[in-house]
Formats: sequence, C-alpha cells, structure tokens
Amino acid sequence: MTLIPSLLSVPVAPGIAARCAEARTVVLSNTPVNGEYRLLTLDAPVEVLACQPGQFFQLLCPEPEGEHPFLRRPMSIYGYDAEAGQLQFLYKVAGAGTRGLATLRPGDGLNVLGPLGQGFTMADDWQDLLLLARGVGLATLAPLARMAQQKGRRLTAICSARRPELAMSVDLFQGYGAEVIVVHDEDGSSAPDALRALIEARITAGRVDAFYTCGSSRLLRLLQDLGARHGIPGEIAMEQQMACGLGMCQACVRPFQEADGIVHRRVCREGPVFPIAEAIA
Amino acid sequence: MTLIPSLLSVPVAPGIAARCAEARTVVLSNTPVNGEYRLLTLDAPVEVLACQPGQFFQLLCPEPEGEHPFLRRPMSIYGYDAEAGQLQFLYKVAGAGTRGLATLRPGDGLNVLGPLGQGFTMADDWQDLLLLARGVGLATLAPLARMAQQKGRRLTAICSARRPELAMSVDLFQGYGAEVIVVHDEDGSSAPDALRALIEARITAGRVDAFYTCGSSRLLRLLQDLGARHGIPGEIAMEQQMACGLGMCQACVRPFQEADGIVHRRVCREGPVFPIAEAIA
Amino acid sequence: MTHSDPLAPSAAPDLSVRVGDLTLANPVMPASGTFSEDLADVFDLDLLGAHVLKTIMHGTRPGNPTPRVCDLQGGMLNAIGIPSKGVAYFRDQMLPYWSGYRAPLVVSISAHSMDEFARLCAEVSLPGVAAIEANISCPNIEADGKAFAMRPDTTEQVMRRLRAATDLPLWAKMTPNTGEPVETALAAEAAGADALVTANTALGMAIDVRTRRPRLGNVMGGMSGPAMKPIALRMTYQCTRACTIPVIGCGGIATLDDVLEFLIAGASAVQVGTATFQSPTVMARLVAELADWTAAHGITDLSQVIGSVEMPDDEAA
Amino acid sequence: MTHSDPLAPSAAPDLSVRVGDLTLANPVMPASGTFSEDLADVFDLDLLGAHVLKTIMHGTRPGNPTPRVCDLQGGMLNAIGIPSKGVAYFRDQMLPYWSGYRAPLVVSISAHSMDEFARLCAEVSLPGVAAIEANISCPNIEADGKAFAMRPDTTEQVMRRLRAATDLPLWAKMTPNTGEPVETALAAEAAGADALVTANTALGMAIDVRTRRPRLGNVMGGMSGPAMKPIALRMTYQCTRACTIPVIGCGGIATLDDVLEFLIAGASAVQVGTATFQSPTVMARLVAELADWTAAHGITDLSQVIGSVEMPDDEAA
Ligand SMILES: Cc1cc2nc3c(=O)[nH]c(=O)nc-3n(C[C@H](O)[C@H](O)[C@H](O)COP(=O)(O)OP(=O)(O)OC[C@H]3O[C@@H](n4cnc5c(N)ncnc54)[C@H](O)[C@@H]3O)c2cc1C
Ligand SMILES: Cc1cc2nc3c(=O)[nH]c(=O)nc-3n(C[C@H](O)[C@H](O)[C@H](O)COP(=O)(O)OP(=O)(O)OC[C@H]3O[C@@H](n4cnc5c(N)ncnc54)[C@H](O)[C@@H]3O)c2cc1C
Ligand SMILES: Cc1cc2nc3c(=O)[nH]c(=O)nc-3n(C[C@H](O)[C@H](O)[C@H](O)COP(=O)(O)O)c2cc1C
Ligand SMILES: Cc1cc2nc3c(=O)[nH]c(=O)nc-3n(C[C@H](O)[C@H](O)[C@H](O)COP(=O)(O)O)c2cc1C
Ligand code: FES
Ligand code: FES
Repeated sequence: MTLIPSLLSVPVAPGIAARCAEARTVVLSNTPVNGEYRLLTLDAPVEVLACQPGQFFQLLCPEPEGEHPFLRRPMSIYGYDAEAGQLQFLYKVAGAGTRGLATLRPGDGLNVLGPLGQGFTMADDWQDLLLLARGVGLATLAPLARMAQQKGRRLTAICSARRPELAMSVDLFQGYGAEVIVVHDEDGSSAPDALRALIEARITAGRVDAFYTCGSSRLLRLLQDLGARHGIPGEIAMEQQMACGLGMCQACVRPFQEADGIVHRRVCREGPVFPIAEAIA
Repeated sequence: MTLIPSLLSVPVAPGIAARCAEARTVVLSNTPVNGEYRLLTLDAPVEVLACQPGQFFQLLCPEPEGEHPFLRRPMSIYGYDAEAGQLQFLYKVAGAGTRGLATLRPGDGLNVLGPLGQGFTMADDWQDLLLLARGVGLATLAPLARMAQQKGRRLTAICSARRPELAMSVDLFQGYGAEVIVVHDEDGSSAPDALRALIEARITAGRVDAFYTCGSSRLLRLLQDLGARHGIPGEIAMEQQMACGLGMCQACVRPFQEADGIVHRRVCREGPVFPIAEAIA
Repeated sequence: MTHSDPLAPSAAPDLSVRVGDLTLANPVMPASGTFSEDLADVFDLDLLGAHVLKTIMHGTRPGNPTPRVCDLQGGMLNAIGIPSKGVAYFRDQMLPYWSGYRAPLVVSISAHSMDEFARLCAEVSLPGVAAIEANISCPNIEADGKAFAMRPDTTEQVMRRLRAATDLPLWAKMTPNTGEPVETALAAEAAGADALVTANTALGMAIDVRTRRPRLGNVMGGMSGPAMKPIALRMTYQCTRACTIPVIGCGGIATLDDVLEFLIAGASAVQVGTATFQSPTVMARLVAELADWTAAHGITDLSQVIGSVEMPDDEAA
Repeated sequence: MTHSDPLAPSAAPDLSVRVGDLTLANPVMPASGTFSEDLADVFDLDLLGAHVLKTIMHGTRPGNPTPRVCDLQGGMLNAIGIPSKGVAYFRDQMLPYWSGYRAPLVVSISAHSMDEFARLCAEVSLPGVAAIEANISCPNIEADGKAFAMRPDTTEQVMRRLRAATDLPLWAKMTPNTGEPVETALAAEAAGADALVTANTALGMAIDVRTRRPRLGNVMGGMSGPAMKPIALRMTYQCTRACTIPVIGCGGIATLDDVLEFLIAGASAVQVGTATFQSPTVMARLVAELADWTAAHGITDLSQVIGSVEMPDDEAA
C-alpha cells in the first residue's frame, strides 16, 4: 500500500444513501484457524456494518517485509455484527497481500472499503437449502447459515476438504442449526461422482429447493448439471482480479450466459453472487 | 527500502582485506536526545567495527508508514566499541529515511554497510586541537574526542547551538577530557565575529595546532580564513547526496581547490574528511 | 458556505484554476477510466474540479481478456481495453445523470480511425458536456502501444479532424510511450487543442514466475500509479515549457505533495487515477488538504504556485 | 571446487549461458555505472557472470552538477552524466586491474559523435576486453534524452560504424524512452550488433515541493530500480520476439523472481544496477539463489527457462 488515507472525513452528497464507505477499523484479533487459514476480527464503525451475506470488502493490506501489495484485496464477509461493532474475515495466506494481513496485531489499524457487491438472495419458496463448498469458499458462505436460520429455512452444508480435519466452519454452520456433511479427498467422498450421488439422493427425497456454492469450477459444473436436470435454482459467489471493487474500472468482468448470448458482468458490482445457471465455469 | 537482504553470506576474494561489509545488526536502543536528535545503539558484528573517527555507514532505513525511503542514508559513526560489539549513530529526524530510523525498537534488525570513507587524521605535531561544530555536526566529531585522548592530545570543543541546552555531546567530550565551550544564538556567542575573536585569542596564546570541523559553510569559511592567516591546518567532514556510498556511482562528488585548479572528489570514497584548505564552502 | 469570518480556515480559500476557457472550482479531477457514478457512495462528487468519464468508443466493444489488472511495486498494470456501450448509451443513460452535477463534465473519446473519431466527437458535443478529452494515447487499442499520440504527424492529423468536429474545449491526452513528447505536444497545439493531459499509462509487462504466464490476459498493459510519476512529471514539465496551452498533469498523483509537485512543474490542474483504487476518498481529501495548504502558506491564487519551479543555480558541480 | 558428491547442492549446478559467442558462467552481471572495483570489498567479483564497467568517453569530462541522485518510491533518479578520465586512463589504470579476474570484461563506451564513437571503439578493443557495450542510450548526454538509440536510423548508422571498428562482440544498450523499441532493436541487429541490453534508464523528473527546485542539479534524469521494471521487461519481451540476437535484460532487477521473470520473458542474461545500491551483496546472492532454484526445480540448463513464457489461452475474456 502507498497511501495512508488520513482520518479526514469527506461528505457524501445530500440525498445519497451510501451503500459502502472507506473506514478505519482496529484489529481485535487475528488468529490461525486450521493451519492455512486465519480469522481476522475487527472493531468497525457502524456505517460499514449494514452487510448482506455474500458481500465483500476491499482491504488495504499492510506491506509485509520486502513485499509491496499495492491494490486492495477483496475478502468476503465472514461475520458481521452491527451491535457489537464487529466485522470478520476468514482468509487463506496466499501471496503478498494476505501475508500482509497476517502481520496485523490487536490494536493495529486497517483501512477497509465496503460492504461491496450484491449478496445472496433467498426467495420465499427456497425452504430447503443445500450449500456446497470447499476451502476458503466456505468462508464466503458462512454468513448464509445465519441468514437461513433467521428466515427459518432448513440448511444442509456439504463441506469439502482435503482431509476431514481441514473442513472449516463446521461448528459455525452447526451453531446456526445447519446439518453439516463433511466430505474429503482421503476417502474419496469429495469426488464429483460421490457428491452427485449424495446430492441426487436428497433431491429425490424432495429435500432441495435451491443450491448455494462458490469458487470451484468443478462444483459449479456439478450443480449446473443437477440444477438443469431437476429444475433447481441456485446462486454462486464468484471471484476475479479486481482493482477498484466499486464498479469503476471494469477489471473484474466475467462472462455469463444469457438468453441472447454471452454478456460480461462486473464481479464487484453485479456480483459477486450470480445465478448458478448463468455462470460460466 | 525494497530489498530484504537475506542472511546468506557471500565470500570476498581470497587476499582482499575488506574495508567494509554489509551486515545485519540488532537494535539495542533508540532514544531521543535533546528533542530533535536520537541516539541509536546497535549490536553489530566485529567485521564492521574496525572504525576510524570520521568514517560513516550507509543505513538501510525501514519504511515509516506511508513513506518509501529507497536509497540508504549516510550516517557518521558516533560511537563504536569492537569489544562490546556496539555501534552508535546520533541522528536528526529530517525526512523519510530518518523518520524510518526513528521507528526502530530494541530487537529490530537493521542492515548496515560500513565503515566507509576516510576518517580524520591526527598528525604527530597536532598537539593542541580545536574542534568547532554545530548541530548534528557534533555527532560526526564526537569520536575524535576519544581518538585525541588515546593519542594524548589536548582538545577544545566549541559546541554551537541555537540554545545552550541544545548543545550536544558536551558530556561525551568532557568525558574524554576535552575542554568544552558552548556558544549559542541567544546571547550572540555563536555569531561569526564572536567566534573569530574567541578562536583568535586562543591562536594568539599558541594553543591551536589544528582545526576540526564539519558541515556548515559559515564555519568552514571562518576556519579557512583563520587557517590561511595563521598557517593552521585542519580537516573537515563534508556531506553530499549519495547513492552507493562505496565509490561506484559518482553521485557524491564535491569540488575541491587544488594547486592546478578545481577537481571533483567523491565524498564517500576520498572523503568524507578533507583538508580544510582545499574544501569549497 | 454560511461562515461569517473570512479569515477562519473554513472560509474555503479560492482554489479555482483556468484551463483554457474553462474555469474549474479546483484543480483536482479524476483520470479517465478510474471514475464512475459508483464513487458518489464515497464522497460528494461536486467537491471535484471536473468529472472525466471513462473513454467511450462509437460502437459496443467487449474489452480485453482477463486478468485485466495486476499490481506492482508502487503501481499497477491494466489492460482493460475500452469496453464500450456505444454513443447512444452515453447520450441517453449517462449524460442525464452527469448533468445533475455542478462540476463540468469532460467526455473522453477514442476510435481506431480518424473518420470514426471525428464522427464520435461531433456526436458527443452535446449540451451538458463542458469539454472533450481525446484519448489519442491508449496503449491497448493498437498493437504494441502504437496510438495516434505516438507521433507528431498522426497527432496533428487526428486533432485537426476533431477540432473541425466540435466547438467545445478539446483536450489531447498524451502518451509517455512516445520518443517525441515535445513534438507531439506542439502538434496537438498547432492542430487547435485547448489543453494537454500528460499522461496516459506507460506500456509495461509482468510475468508470474510460477505459472510462467503474463500477469495480464492481454500480455502487455499500461503502468500507472506512483511508479510512473517521475515520467509523467517530466512530460508535464517538458510540455508546459514548450507549449502555450495549459497542461493537466496526470500519473501517480496520490498525495498533496504530488499535486503540488505537478502544479509547481507547470500543470494548471491534475488528474488522479490509480490512487482512487487505493483510497476512494483520496480526491476529496486532496481538495481539502490543498485548501488548508494554501491558507497556511498565504497563497491567494493558485497561479502563485503553477509553474513556479525554480531552476538550479548555474554553479559548477 | 573440492566437493566430491556431485548430487550435493553445493555441487554448483551449471548456470552457464551463451550471449552470442561469449559463454558466461552465470547470467548475472552488473549494469554499467553501478559497479567498480570498490565492490570487491563486499564479495568476490569472480562470482559474477561478467564485469561491465561504467561508460567511458574519449576525453576527460566532469559530469553533471549535484545533486546527481534522488530517491523515489521504488526507485531513484540519476543524472551523473559521464564523468570520464578518458581512454588512456582506462587502458593504463583500469584494464590491468580487471584483467586479473576470470569473469569476462565488458567495456561500456559512449560519445557525442559517430566519429568519436568509432574511434573510441577501436581504441578500447584491447586484449583482456571480452565485449564492448555501446551506450547509445544515455539520456543525460544530449538534451531531453535524445540519444542515438531513440531512432532506428541513428541506431543503425552508429552501430555500423562501431561494427566496422571492432572485431569484439558488440552489445547495443537500448533506451526505454524511444517510441520505436522494436524498430531500433531490429536496426541494431541489422547493423551487426551481437546482443542487445534492454534497457537504460527512463527519463524522469522530481521536484522538492518545499524549495520548489528540481531534485537533480540537471533538472531531468534517468529513473531506475523496481519502478521501471515493467517497462524494461516489456522491452525485453518485445526485443526477444522481434530479433534473433540475444537480449540481456536490465531494469529494476533486485530479487531471484526478478531474474527469473526476465529469463522467462526471453533474456539470455541480466544486469543488476540500482539494487546494488540497496544491498551491495545482492548480485552474489542472486547467483547463489539461482543455483538453489535450478537444483530445486530440476533445471539442468538455463535454456529450459530462457524464453519459456507461456501465452494465455485464447479463451474469450
Ligand atoms: C469477491 C471475493 C471474495 C473473496 N473472499 C475471500 C475470502 O473470504 N477469503 C480468502 O481467503 N480469499 C478470498 N478471496 C480471494 C482473495 O481475494 C485472494 O486470495 C487475495 O486477493 C490474494 O491476495 P495475495 O496478495 O495474498 O495473493 P497474490 O496471489 O499475490 O495476489 C496477486 C493479485 O491477484 C489477486 N488475486 C489472487 N487471488 C485472487 C482470487 N482468488 N480472486 C480475486 N483476485 C485474486 C490479488 O487480489 C492480487 O491483486 C476473495 C476474492 C474475491 C474476488
Ligand atoms: C558522510 C555523511 C555523514 C552524515 N552523518 C550524519 C549524522 O551523523 N547524523 C545525522 O543526523 N545526519 C548525518 N548526515 C546527514 C544525513 O545523511 C541526512 O540527514 C539523511 O540522509 C536525511 O535523510 P532523510 O530521508 O531523513 O531526509 P530527506 O531530506 O527526505 O532525504 C532525501 C534524500 O536526500 C539525502 N540527504 C538529505 N540530507 C542530506 C545530507 N545532509 N547529506 C547527504 N544527503 C542528504 C538523503 O540521503 C536522501 O537520499 C550525514 C551525511 C553524510 C553525507
Ligand atoms: C484501470 C484503468 C483504466 C483506464 N482507462 C482509461 C481510459 O479509458 N481512457 C484513458 O484515457 N485513460 C485511461 N486510463 C489511464 C488513466 O486515465 C491515467 O492516465 C493513468 O492511469 C495515469 O494516472 P494514475 O497514475 O493517476 O492512474 C486508465 C487507467 C487505469 C488504471
Ligand atoms: C547511478 C547510475 C549511473 C549509471 N550510469 C550508466 C552509465 O554510465 N552507462 C550506462 O549505460 N548506463 C548507466 N546507468 C544505467 C544502468 O546501467 C541501468 O541500465 C539502469 O539503471 C536500469 O537498471 P537498474 O534498475 O537495475 O538500475 C546508470 C544507472 C545509475 C542508477
Ligand atoms: S474491480 Fe473495478 S469494476 Fe470491478
Ligand atoms: S555515493 Fe556512490 S560514489 Fe559516492
């Protein structure tokens, strides 16, 4: 990062209902989870806490020694609590930016921009929800569990991982009343065919109204196929390289299948959540 | 700074008596002195501790928040002790680099390159020494006091400052047996005419064999004039913008008056100490 | 403003600057391609000296393959291309929105041929548009960064066509990739440009050493941000010295010192691009900081700053 | 080498590369102007693939006014000029010293006129010199950065004169300030250059906003360091694609990843300049790190790396 945005506050125009803000937060904790992942908890001002599950923030990552992340890094909201004034991210240390995040200690400041993008929807007739995700994708879907509980929906979360002990957010999903099924690579239960059988059994039992997923092309293709066969709608949270995160720069487009052909949509603005049927794996 | 030089050690060629090294030191303390100045004490390896008064180091300053000092910053050696494995710098916080130095805390690492340049000499017939300096220039001259004591010379240090309490290194000079005269702006004792009178009185009393000074053009001109009139030699430590500090880049030249005309010399290699008579103010 | 004490710092010092016939309330405006109505969520866009829109082209275009951006030490590369919804979309959807602001609207246009460029220029010369910025420099449109602004002759030709196509103030956006920055600037001036913008991005490249693939889908792209600032400042200085028309500085501006550096070099105004990605509120803060700075330094008119660079003494080294 | 186990990591993997007829023990060498015998205090200079000296000119010259350098975010500006002690000093004082090393000696030369350039080239073509690097690109020598390498025609003319003046391998050092990098590279190749060096510094400027003075005594100067890396890498890639002669990458190289990035882009070897100012031992460490990397990745010959960039799939965006 280069700029140290000052604390000088700047007004928005009268009449604008701002959907997001650039804000300074303070780190409450930043602790390892499962070895590869870290949970960052921030003390955040209320103007950035009107969040929807599926939305994200752009974090201005500190520079780890010898590296110079320059652009902000997009991170899904893992948890938010307007009353407690808290905001959480679950992240995987991947490169310079996330290595920078990993250096944050309690009391450090962190400049965030958000909440950004369009979150998940939950149509009234989506009573039985099936969530399928892997790795850090589970972070993106975590807040859905709370939303489902608040709306009184039944949620089944299939958490895929390399090894059973690496499956994340199991406790969190269960805490919000979801049924959790852990599948993993070691016993082959995470393979597409095994998953297909697992999910089709539930569909046949009439227990799936909608899918939620994110990230992986393999899982997307599976759910697209099952959705088309059985007429089940659903939503996916997608990723793309970003610069602004606000919709200005057009960096983050992805192609989508519409009736008339392929269109480009901005992951940061029209997304990151899109209909599964329209996404292109 | 950009590079994080690794600890991988690289050999010098057999037969080379290396005059300097790039080394990693550890901060022992970094404390304010007199408000504007800070004293940095480092735990340093012995290969960089064969120092001469007047030599300097190139410090790879950490980046303070929002600023990006890139080149190393030259700093005179304020103290060195090969037995204790310690190295000291006295610096004034001026810009990005020294602001970065000011962030160093005990236990932090600091990459240093040195000792560099040619230090002060002390000819056998220089028995009565007069040192005249101001501000941070006193840092550069401080190790001279020890050298004078070791060689059994008499040293008078005229320390100039804006206010009497800002005069630095008084205790240090006294500790090495020097007579200290503090002159300052508030009572006009630091004005050129006052200094001229003070010094001429000592010259007349036969108590000055050589001058030492550094930095200020005003003081240089005064000593050049007195030196020429009374046939008194002396040395000055000079400054110039540097890149390499080693002699490679030719950034740091200054003009000097030689018999045949003006020549350029590198402050980092031929200097930073030069004969007062040849320096150009 | 309801303050009564004209000496209070909040009395909003006059930051206005002139760019040709246009007076801007202050010298800070966005750079094309790094701004949209989305920023209104973050600050009041009428705090800006002007609004400069993403370059539009005549027809609809998809833009470049992804990844379209990557970050660098002190900057970024982009190869967005110019995804465009065409001129009708601009006229019917965008212009009405932007006409709701007080800040003057600058419309950036580009085209692959001079004919299309001139036609587009005429078509966007509409009420509500305060000036047209001719993006004759986008390094992504033609192979290896060859754009009109690479050479004085093509610059002069295309700018003459645009000059004939509009009565609006016409700005020429220059490229740092040319070996003839002064000659192209003079060519734009001779063709009737009202101002120059220095500069668009510098053509660069980055490779991911783990995948051995270019970091941009388009292989090469434009470098922006602090890393290019010394180049943009040099062009700004060269162009203000050579030309009589005003120059708008652009490239790596992120802090008040950067704004001042370009003004002192001779820029009449500045554009801020990449810094907005780091901090979306940065332009509003720069305006406020500039106001404080002028007040603190007794500057009553920015003409006391613009072009005030002092040349070094002629002393020998 | 006294190690006996050829599989031990210390068995020094073969890092040799060919640059035309010259074989270098490894691809890492200093950039001209950022190297001298003073560095021998810090590491064994025979660890390097070659030695490249500061550009010399025919007569003696003082160089530019001070300050001659300033630092930037991610780089620096310099306007050293080419202080030179002349060709006799090189022959009598410098050549004997450098002849004591195993690493091949590359002598960089420059001149204001083609005649002088050719004469100097002939005069430095001495036993002990392995190659001549023609600095046809120094932006400080002529006004506003206009050097021979700015244009294909002047590049070809001067390189033909140099080619005729020496039988030694002849390298042409290119400039990022030209708008025609590929055309000038092809011109140098056509004139008989044995290799290209991409690139010299990018012309830039910086102003101290407090004093309102340029930060360099020479007002403008050359930008080097990480900030220019994307530009230098782009030129390296453009030139290796367009030419058949080898290209030596140069500009902002500071880490092993940077070395790899240039090799993958197509460079046969690399030059390291500004990074040596940050860490004088950097080149020796890069050689060691490259050895470790090749060992760890099962690379037995750097030709497996050089030019191995993979083009993006032709998928739609
Ligand atoms: C909407 C959205 C939500 C995300 N939520 C999470 C989350 O909750 N937890 C988490 O760990 N990761 C999440 N990611 C991915 C996360 O943004 C990247 O892992 C992170 O940017 C990597 O940065 P880096 O500097 O550590 O890695 P590097 O690989 O060094 O990054 C280099 C560049 O590539 C970009 N980049 C790298 N990976 C991705 C990616 N997958 N998507 C988009 N850009 C990428 C970076 O932003 C940076 O600009 C999300 C991505 C998006 C787009
Ligand atoms: C041989 C030598 C010994 C020195 N010894 C000391 C010392 O013991 N204590 C001390 O406080 N200062 C000393 N200085 C001055 C010190 O190097 C500068 O104050 C420091 O580099 C300022 O860096 P900055 O980033 O804080 O300031 P900035 O003004 O932001 O520096 C910008 C650039 O200018 C250079 N620069 C600024 N001032 C000077 C200067 N006076 N001389 C050379 N380059 C300069 C910096 O190195 C940097 O490259 C010495 C200088 C030299 C040449
Ligand atoms: C993502 C992105 C998109 C851009 N799109 C355009 C564009 O459409 N038209 C244009 O003239 N310049 C475009 N530019 C260039 C900027 O307007 C500006 O000239 C350049 O980025 C340098 O300024 P900066 O360093 O402040 O970003 C774009 C730059 C970026 C980073
Ligand atoms: C202080 C300095 C002096 C230089 N002198 C020369 C020179 O005499 N001849 C030359 O061809 N290049 C010269 N260069 C350019 C370097 O050789 C190199 O091309 C450039 O700095 C880019 O590489 P870098 O980013 O690794 O420094 C000089 C660069 C610097 C920083
Ligand atoms: S990241 Fe800029 S438009 Fe999406
Ligand atoms: S600083 Fe490089 S020669 Fe002195």
